[in-house]
Amino acid sequence: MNVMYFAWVRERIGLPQEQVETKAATVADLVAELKAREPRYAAAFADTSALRVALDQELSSFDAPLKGVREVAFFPPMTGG
Amino acid sequence: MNVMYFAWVRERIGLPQEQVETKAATVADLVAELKAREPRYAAAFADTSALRVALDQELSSFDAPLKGVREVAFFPPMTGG
Amino acid sequence: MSVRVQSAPFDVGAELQGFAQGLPGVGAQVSFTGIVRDDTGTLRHMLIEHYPGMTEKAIAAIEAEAVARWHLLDSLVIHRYGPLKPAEQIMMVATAAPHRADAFAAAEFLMDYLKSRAPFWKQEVTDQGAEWVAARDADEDALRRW
Amino acid sequence: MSVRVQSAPFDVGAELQGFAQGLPGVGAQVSFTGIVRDDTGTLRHMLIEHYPGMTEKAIAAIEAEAVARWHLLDSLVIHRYGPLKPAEQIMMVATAAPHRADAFAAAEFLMDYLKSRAPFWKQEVTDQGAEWVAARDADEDALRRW
Repeated sequence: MNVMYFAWVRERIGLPQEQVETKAATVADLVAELKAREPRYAAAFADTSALRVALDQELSSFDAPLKGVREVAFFPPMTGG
Repeated sequence: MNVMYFAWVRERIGLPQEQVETKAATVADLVAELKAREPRYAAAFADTSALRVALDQELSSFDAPLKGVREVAFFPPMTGG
Repeated sequence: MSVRVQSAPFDVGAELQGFAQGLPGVGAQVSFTGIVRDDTGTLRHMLIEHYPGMTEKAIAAIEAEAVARWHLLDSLVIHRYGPLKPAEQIMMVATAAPHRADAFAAAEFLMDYLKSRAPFWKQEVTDQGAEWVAARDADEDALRRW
Repeated sequence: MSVRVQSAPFDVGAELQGFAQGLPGVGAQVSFTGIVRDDTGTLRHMLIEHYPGMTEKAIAAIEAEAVARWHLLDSLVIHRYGPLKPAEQIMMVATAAPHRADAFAAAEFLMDYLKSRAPFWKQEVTDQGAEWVAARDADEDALRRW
């Protein structure tokens, strides 16, 4: 699964994207796995209420299932316009 | 006093403007004088609720006094924009 | 703030290019352009009559009211008169403000007031003859929200 | 309906000239342009990051929603990314409709949704360093009115 990071999430983790092998059932499970990896992930995901997630380029939620999903993206609330 | 007519008021009266000598105290008094002149005025002013009046180029009302006014304009509700 | 009442066409792009350019603090520009519609397919032209002298004053007063109500940095109103063909531009309004809410609200306010408080009258000229456009209750109602 | 996401500047005038021209029934065009403000006088540039692929999809979905809600004849969204200097144009929205109320409402709706639902992030780069712009509660609140 391709996992992407944008804005300060990208900066904290230090990567724009990476391939992740996971059996996580939901986004929250994936976040828990990533947080357990290294402090930089723990720092980026410390407060998921400050984050948004997109599954295959559609806004989604942290309790959404990951089954069939190919691309997960984490980012802060959008500030375009 | 210069009296001006616009849109269908102008068409019914048949003049864009004219000089009127009057001692009318209010717009309503002036309208009564004009209506008494000729049927075309009576037709134009038949329903003053369908008309607007401006005194010296400011929207006003039919009960406004005419003292000191140099230009009176009668016209239907505006339809610009 | 500027007002132009003219029979000549205008170029929205050129007007916007020169509008509020380089004014410090501008974050949002809104423009509105009104275009002659031909709903029945029979319109030869729309004839716009106005009251020279009062028109400019009335529009300037409406602009001053908008500036008093919102945080605006500039505004522009151009309104044409005379015969206008279908698809021709009738008028435009532009506003510039630090934030989008002010720019949008002021542009809508200017439009609502121009419709019903600036001395313009429209006449539709078709093959069947000429007819003055009646004022719409909806336009008068639109003023009440401000 | 069209969407463009690009780093290059755009010319609002040229865009509007080609927008909804000759579409039958157009009576009202509204445009919004967002411009980089430098409130503190220290901004070197605003850096706009986006999520290629998702950005276009998200904007197209927002446009489709606007078309479903209002009587729109056309819409256009252009949004830039990369470093933008103060006073540069960030983005524009244009709407065309038979009537002004639809054109205004749809343009404001598009702006409100673009602000909070299209995947763009702004970073302010000053002499003191770089800082991500925080989302404003007011922008999230703005969505509730629709």
